Amino acid sequence: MTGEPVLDRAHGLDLLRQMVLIRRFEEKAAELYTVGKIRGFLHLYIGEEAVAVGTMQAVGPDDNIVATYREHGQALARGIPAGSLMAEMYGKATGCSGGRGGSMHFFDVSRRFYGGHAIVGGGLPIAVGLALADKLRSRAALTACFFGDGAVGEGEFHESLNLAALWKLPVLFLCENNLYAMGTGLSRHQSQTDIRRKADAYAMPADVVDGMDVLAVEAATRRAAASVRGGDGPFLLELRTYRFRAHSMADPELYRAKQEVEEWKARDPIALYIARLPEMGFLADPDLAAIESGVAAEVDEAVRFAEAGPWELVEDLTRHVYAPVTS
Amino acid sequence: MTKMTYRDAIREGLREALRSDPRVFLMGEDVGRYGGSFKVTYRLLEEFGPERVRDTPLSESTFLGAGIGAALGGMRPIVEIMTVNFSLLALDQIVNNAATLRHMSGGQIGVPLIVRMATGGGRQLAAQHSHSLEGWFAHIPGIKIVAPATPADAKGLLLAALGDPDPVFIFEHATLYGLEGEVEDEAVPSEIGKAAVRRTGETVTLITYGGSLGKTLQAADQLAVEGIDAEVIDLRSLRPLDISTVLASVDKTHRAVIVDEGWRMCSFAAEVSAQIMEGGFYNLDAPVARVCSAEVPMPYAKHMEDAALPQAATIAQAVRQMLGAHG
Amino acid sequence: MTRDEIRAAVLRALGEIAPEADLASLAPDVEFREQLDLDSMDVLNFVVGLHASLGVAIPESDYPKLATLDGCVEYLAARVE
Amino acid sequence: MPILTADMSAGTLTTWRKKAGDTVKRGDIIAEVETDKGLIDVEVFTGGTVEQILVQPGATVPTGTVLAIIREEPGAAPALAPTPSVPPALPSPVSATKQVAPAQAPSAAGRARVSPLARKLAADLGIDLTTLHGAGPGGVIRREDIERAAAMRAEAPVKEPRPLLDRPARLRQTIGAAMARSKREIPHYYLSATIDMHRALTWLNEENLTRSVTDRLLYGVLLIKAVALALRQVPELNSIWRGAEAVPSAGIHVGVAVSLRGGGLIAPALHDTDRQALGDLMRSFRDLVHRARSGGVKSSELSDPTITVTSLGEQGVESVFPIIYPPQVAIVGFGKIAERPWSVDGQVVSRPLIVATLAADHRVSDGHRAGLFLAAVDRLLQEPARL
Repeated sequence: MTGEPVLDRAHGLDLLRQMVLIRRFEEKAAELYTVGKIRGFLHLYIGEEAVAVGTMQAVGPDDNIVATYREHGQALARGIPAGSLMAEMYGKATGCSGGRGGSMHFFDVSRRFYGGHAIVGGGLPIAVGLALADKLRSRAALTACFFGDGAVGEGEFHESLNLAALWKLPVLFLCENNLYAMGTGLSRHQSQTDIRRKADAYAMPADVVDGMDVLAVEAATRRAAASVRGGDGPFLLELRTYRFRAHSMADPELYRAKQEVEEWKARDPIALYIARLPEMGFLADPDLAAIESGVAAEVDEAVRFAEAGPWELVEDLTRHVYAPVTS
Repeated sequence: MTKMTYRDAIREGLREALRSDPRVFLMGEDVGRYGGSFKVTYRLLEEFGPERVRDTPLSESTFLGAGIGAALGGMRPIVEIMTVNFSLLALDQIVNNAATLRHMSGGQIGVPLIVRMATGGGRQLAAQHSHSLEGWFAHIPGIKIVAPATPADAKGLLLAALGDPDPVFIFEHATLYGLEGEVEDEAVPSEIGKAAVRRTGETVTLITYGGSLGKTLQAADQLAVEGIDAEVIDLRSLRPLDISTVLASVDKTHRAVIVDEGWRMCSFAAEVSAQIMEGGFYNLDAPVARVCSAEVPMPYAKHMEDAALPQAATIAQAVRQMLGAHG
Repeated sequence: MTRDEIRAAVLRALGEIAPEADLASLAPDVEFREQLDLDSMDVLNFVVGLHASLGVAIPESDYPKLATLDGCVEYLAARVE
Repeated sequence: MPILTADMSAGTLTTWRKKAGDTVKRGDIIAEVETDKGLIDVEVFTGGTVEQILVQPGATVPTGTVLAIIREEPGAAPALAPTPSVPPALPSPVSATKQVAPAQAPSAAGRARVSPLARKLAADLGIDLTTLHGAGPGGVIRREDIERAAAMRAEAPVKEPRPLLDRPARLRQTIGAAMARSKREIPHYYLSATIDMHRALTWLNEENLTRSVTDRLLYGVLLIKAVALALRQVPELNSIWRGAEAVPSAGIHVGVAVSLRGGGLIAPALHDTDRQALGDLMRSFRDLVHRARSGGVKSSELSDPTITVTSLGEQGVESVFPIIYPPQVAIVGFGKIAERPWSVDGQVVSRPLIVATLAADHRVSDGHRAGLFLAAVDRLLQEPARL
């Protein structure tokens, strides 16, 4: 655990609170799906909380974020209010995308959160473009681009890494390797399963980190971000993690053994972190209880906000296809 | 007014854009050192430098996607896809990002992007390099499609696109680059969505765009000798479609022939024909006729390619048949 | 009302029921039936027309007196105050 | 039964993982369900003890069905009511998917709005479109308008009242076509009867004395009403051919043949002739004749008669043998009224007599029934006050 970030009590507890918020938010989403409040597709982040929370510590307010359809964790870690995310999954007009995107398409331009993207790999070129714009405008910022191990199979992954490296663009490629591309294990969809080594093909610096250890994730991401901000061009950080739930709500998980899931659950990122906090003198029982009740209230308030939200008027169906004509 | 070629008119437009707006930059295969595969961006690299005239790797999906990302990032990119034939590699970015982000984000995001593509056949490049697919793109709400047929419009529509907050796709027929025509010195942006009557007539309305305008005017001249007075309408933009100008003309002539280099079935001509039927049903003395490409992959041999493409003779013949059959 | 005014009214009524007839060349003393193609409906409409323009209610029994133009004028002149 | 996949509406409970009396906490797997996507675990979201299993393994139930009852621990978050939040129903499908088809362009000035089919049909039948006013929305002329114009076998007179030059020729052509077809296809048979009009005419004269000029009746109206009432007793004569079948018409609308100035005739129907009082019948009859002869009647205004009456008495014709107008199945002709010797109670007296002739389609009616019809007309004319 070299290069451990200097940890003060507030920061330590905040990391925990953020991970618990994501966990409880996702559990509530699952519940709401079973009673039809949330429809369509729903991809839960449970098990990968440390990745979103850890990486987000190294991403500043001026940085851009491009994520995937499993983006609830990133959105919450970025600070988008749980209420506007829940309302979006309800399809309400008060949702963060006005009810137009749903679970897979969270947008919040005020927080430079450029979307959940449902086409695997579709977000990578967008991230490259955002970084290109920042470079051309000599704007000191990086673009954090999240994608899964499945995206590594897309042509756009290779084109994007090449173009970013070629033009030395400030892109922080963050590969959340949860070992499965939906129902296809890593070794069954990649010839080279050590994903970070793919950066070598584009002369791009890379690193790998245990995605279940939020402190390690934060440290690795700070190092990677520093490299990008230093002007050396893009960086590929592979975060090895695991999702405790099915790919989406409609997945009978035939492709993996229950035993394997249990083994990974034994390394639950929240439990791991809680276990180490006392040795650092940060956590007392009331702190944990306070975090749980605070999160529970926040999630309940999010549900109330979503339930109360108005539906969009059908008359507005054709809005937002083109810019409103100003002339 | 100065006489210049279609390609020079575009270059003037690009130069004016690059000079007047620091946010503008060009991206595309061989647009820099090579000077552009159709010589449109010739010597722009020397004038504006590699930051703003960027040769790209052969990664259409990613550099077009990067164009979208840069547009999100505050730039005004002009992406050149060498020909519409290679745009197929970037269809996902066009359909699922460029055309969709504004809607999916509930109106938070606009994509002020210009994409230029050469299009059409007639140069014996055989099946993979001779497509005319404007009709596909015109099917997609969220983007705009223009097809300049004259040097004046080549510059005018480019300048108009620069002012447009939504993605504009400019289709330049590959046989037009050498066409000469008068261009205003102080070029004023043309209006996207407004058709032009290139020749007035009373007997029949010939409707076309882009590369087919020349052949259509030739057909009108041939028909004039036979006492058939044809009106020729250059649509100039496919989406939005200026159907009112078309209907006003059909209201006068009561006959319409549409000339479109796309394949007949599900062609753009089919859409124009449907809208004429919907809007001008009682003004028709004959069924709307369509002169399109033969439904074959474009053959290489000249006599075969000519047989496949609409020609002045086949356009004139369609009019004679219409008058013969329906009086 | 002068005889000429009455004659004009009669011709107007005839024009209503036989628009195509050339009334100017109508012989005043020859029966209408021989010069114009009239049936009982035409006669009824003619009588209704006269009633409307001159206010004279002509009973069916007097129809024979209206057989010619002069006859009509005589008959009506006697009844119009 | 939880909703476990995007388009799940029902599920089959395969196995229970808990039984009555077991305690469960949030997140426990309580059962397994077979869905369209395969076997999926069912998670419980509230802690408590399983009180009762309601659905047995193997049962397929719709989503939302209560599978088991769990008595919650005090203070546990209540289970969410399974009411999916459904957005409001679309106000109307049209508005939601309003197709933006271009609005119908106004037609060039002076160009009638005519459907292509109607334009072609009119050309085939030699019907002058400019005289037609379509019954369609906004006066659009469609197939039915052309067919009605042709069926009236007469072209509506051209507007200007001046003598019509080419009309008789075109008229002759249209009437000729219909008559030829009628003669060829319909097996006509004829019956005639002589009717004493004494009572009818006497009543008429007295009746007219009590009426103002404008309400005066003609004897023709008595004949028409008698025919209409008689048809109630022999309805098959009031049938219309619909394709291959002659269908008795619901209403009785007698078409009265009216000769037009300068030749040709039209047969406007007097609607519900049997139910109209004589005064009303006379008024609409007079109005139709007056407008027809002064060129004001549009073919579209003339509703389709169910039978026709033609009277040529005034032209001195004694009896008429008319041709049926398709798609009707009968026609009644009346000759002139003539004073002739007639025996009454053994005495020979002079009486105003009229010959009524019935031409009928033998495919639809027979002589016996036709005879009853003519007898009914005669009987009705003997009691004019009841017409």
